[in-house]
Amino acid sequence: MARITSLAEAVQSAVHDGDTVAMEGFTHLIPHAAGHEIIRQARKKLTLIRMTPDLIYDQLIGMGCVSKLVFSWGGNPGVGSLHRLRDAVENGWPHKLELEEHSHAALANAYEAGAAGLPCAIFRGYIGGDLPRVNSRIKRVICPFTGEELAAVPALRPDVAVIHAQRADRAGNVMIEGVLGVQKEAVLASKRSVVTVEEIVDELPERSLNAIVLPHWTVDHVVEVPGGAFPSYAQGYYPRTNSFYKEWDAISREREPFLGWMKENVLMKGPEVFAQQVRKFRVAAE
Amino acid sequence: MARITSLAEAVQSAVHDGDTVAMEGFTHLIPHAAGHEIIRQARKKLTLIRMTPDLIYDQLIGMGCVSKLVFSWGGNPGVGSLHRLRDAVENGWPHKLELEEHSHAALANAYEAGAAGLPCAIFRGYIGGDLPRVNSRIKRVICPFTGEELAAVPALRPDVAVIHAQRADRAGNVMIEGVLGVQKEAVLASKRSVVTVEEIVDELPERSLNAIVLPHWTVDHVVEVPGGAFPSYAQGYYPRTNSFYKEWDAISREREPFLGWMKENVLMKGPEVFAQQVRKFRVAAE
Amino acid sequence: MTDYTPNEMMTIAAARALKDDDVCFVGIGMPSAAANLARLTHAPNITLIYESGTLGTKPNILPLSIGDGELCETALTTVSVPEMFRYWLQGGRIKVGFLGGAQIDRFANLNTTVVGSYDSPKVRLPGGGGAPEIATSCGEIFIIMAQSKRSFVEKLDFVTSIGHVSGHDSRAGLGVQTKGPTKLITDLAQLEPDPVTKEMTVVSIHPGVTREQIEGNTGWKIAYAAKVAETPPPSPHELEVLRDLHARTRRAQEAA
Amino acid sequence: MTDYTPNEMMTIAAARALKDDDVCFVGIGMPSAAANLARLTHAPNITLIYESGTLGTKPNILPLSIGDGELCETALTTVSVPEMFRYWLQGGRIKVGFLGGAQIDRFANLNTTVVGSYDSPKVRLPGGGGAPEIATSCGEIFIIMAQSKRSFVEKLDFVTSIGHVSGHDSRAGLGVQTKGPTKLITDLAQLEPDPVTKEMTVVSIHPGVTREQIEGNTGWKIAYAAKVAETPPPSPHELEVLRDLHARTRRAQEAA
Repeated sequence: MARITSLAEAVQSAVHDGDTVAMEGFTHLIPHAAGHEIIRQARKKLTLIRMTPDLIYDQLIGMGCVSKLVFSWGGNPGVGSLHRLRDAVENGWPHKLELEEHSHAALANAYEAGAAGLPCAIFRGYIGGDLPRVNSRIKRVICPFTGEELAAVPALRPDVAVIHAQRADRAGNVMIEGVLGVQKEAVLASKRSVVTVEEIVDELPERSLNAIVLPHWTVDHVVEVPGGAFPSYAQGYYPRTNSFYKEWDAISREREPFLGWMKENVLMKGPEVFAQQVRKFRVAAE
Repeated sequence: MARITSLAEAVQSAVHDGDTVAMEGFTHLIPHAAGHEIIRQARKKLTLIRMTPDLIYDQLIGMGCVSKLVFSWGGNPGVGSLHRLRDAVENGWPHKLELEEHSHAALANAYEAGAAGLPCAIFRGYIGGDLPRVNSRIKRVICPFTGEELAAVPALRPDVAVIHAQRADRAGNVMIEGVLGVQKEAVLASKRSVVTVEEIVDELPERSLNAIVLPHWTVDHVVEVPGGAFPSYAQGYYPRTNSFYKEWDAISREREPFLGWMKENVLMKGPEVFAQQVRKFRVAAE
Repeated sequence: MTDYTPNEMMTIAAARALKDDDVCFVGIGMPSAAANLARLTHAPNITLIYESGTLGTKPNILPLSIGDGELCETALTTVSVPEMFRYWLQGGRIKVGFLGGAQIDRFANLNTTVVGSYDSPKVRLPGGGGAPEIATSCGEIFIIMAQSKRSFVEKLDFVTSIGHVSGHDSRAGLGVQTKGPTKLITDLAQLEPDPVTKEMTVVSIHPGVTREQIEGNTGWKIAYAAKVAETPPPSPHELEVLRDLHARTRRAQEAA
Repeated sequence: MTDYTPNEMMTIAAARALKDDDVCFVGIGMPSAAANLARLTHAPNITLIYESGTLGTKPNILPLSIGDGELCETALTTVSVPEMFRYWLQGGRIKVGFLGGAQIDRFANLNTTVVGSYDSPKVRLPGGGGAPEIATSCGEIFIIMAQSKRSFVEKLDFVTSIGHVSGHDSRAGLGVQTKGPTKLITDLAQLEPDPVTKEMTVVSIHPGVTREQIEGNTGWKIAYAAKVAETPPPSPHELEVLRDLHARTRRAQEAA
């Protein structure tokens, strides 16, 4: 049952040391503000799950919050490497990072299976490549009708899903539009959830009869954080700040400048900075 | 690649004797007009698939088009039995009808697996009941991670899907709104498809960015048949004609009255009658 | 005020069993009437889900079919049927599921498939629909059925969906973790599973109904709880709301 | 007109390989440029799909990320990522998939995972993303990669996605029914699999490029087809459209 609360309270009560956390977003609606709050609250030993870990996971890893990463593509889209992720994997800084590596198809199916209450997902994949050699969680199932050998992966069942969406109403019903990624599945697959939104409205806007809505009784914490996806984007609110993704390459390349930037821009700040970041873009949301 | 054509041509080229045909519709958007055309063209030995066979399947069965029915609930919703279906099963009239009986969950998953290109679907179901005793297509798969025994059914891969939708554009992109049923999955799972629509428009109406659309390159035949779902309904166009569902109980109860009604209202008529049936309801579609 | 029918008593007793924070998987007919009566009386925030995909629907009239436009137009949103059965039912999000059937046995197993043998049935019934998985995926099951020797039988002709199987721990023994039928509401009484044997046992008798009537309409030797209550009669408000609902529904259906 | 870069030649050669009725799974970077160049020149009706879920998108500028708003706003519709990988990619609806990587071998197997060993890599690369299943689910695969001894290697450090495996029928032997890499387009030449050995073989050399250059940038003894053509140079129209596209993209990204 949804509770509308502050970001600090939501993270305090939903995200604990050692939790498995899925902060999803497929380049769209990435929950950066919530990620910063997790860093401020100095969570430790998290297992992070995400198909496409990018800047916010780079920050969580560089700040030492993460002991394991479950992922399928870890980079700075259109720019290059995630230097903090690489430093952790290649040099064990700030400490060793365990990897569980999958393909997009595997994780998308694993979230879907988690949302569907199944113990595993089956799909046609992982044929011939080396990933099954380095990931023991990839197994095989035989179709009882055709004899075809299919790939199987365990369903994802995170302790917490953290997502950002455009809108929630005052009951806590959450509406998502545009590039949907796996956010709906991540929330439905998780034990708990934190949803930040651009705005909390009296009435969700009229869309189609088949709008993508998470009913209030499927989410736990709803927090209004305008700009909360920056530098990612919120369809209908503000565009992706591509320039910041490029700047991040320089900010994150070396440890000291990274730590300095995090101190100044995350540790010493609060969620309110996100609204300022996007003010110049913000377009009237219909 | 979509071809916009007449209903007679579409059925002529897509539906052949002996085909496996899924004419789907979950009380909404049931393709009655297309079903009547199949009856007029006197198709034989069809295997019909549908989660909820209702009046149009009762008519096809009573007219001797069908040798096998794959289904999970066969009745006249809110009214009672399908008398032609019962007469075929209980008395073999007009001839014997083979049944492959499933649960809704099984068929919904089997369509989904067909659309997903999988050979089978796995789900948590068929526990303890008698259906697996009478349906040899229900098997079990063991989760390789938890050891849980799950139900497995073969994916549905019909020769033809026949559905009704609200709108298509001139390229043949088809938009569906409201109660969606399994129509999208049925079309994506099938080798061929016939889609009747309330109207063909220059531009599909603006809905959400995530509107339910079948791209033109996933459908074969698109036919404009206003009222083509009657006595079912088309959200935004006309309501369900509940009174006809009740009348059908009397029309279909005995063989002779049924045959007389079919001759007068189907064999001697064409798709144009459907527009007349709904004219009195027709609301302006935005 | 005692002017009400057994069907009204049955519907009202079922409505009372629902709570304001329930998430309820509703079928057509009596369950739909009961669930919406609850929503229009003591449970305004109840979440009603129909298997056609409508989430959180608030119909103003009762649907004749499981997918009427009224359900979609008044819903929070409507999802596809595969999503309904995968994410919502199998996902374990439904607290209460309603079932009924042509035949029920003492352990609340149900038959909606055939009367007689499966291969040459005396009566071919519509079939299970969603019931086999509703029966095992919902947190608990409420069953609404009018009692008669034809429908309350010693042995089912076909087990379409399971209740407490053969009693005791036999349901859990199949690996099913949900409660199964916790209430059986008839036109004569309310039954609940015995804590040990899981046999459905009379816990409350509707006003003016005798044990003889109950036994005369049950195909097995029916058991009674140590303390059997009398079901409170319908309140004027319950009756008024239910009758308004049915009247609205009739008017709308005659219009169509 | 010969004033163009090797990258432009590579992009234009890749665009030419696409047909008007293709359904194409597009990645970020070079594939995105090539696919949209095709759409803006000879293939106006081509269907472009990005793994973020956008079906039939017609971006006016090139996306920096696979899920930019531009892709969604100009798409026929946008589906969830699970649906994209289940109904659309695994469903076998994609005719052409584009891939690239950090390393490729003579059979067009690709590595986008690590340089060095997996457990203690010299360079940790972003990883496979959609590639493992794109490589086996799309009807055929086009690969775009600039040639160098570092990237065109005798042996991959890690096989992220398969091409023709170890050649001959080894791909089909894994039960894969799709064609795999039918074209490898580089900044120097175009390669296609030998009909028998399936080794990627030079079939066309870009204008002004020598065999010595090709061999100097390939980590194995590269094979040539019996008849090796010269790639037609970019036409003024192709160059103009490509440069306009890049200019529009640069302006838009500087604005952000």
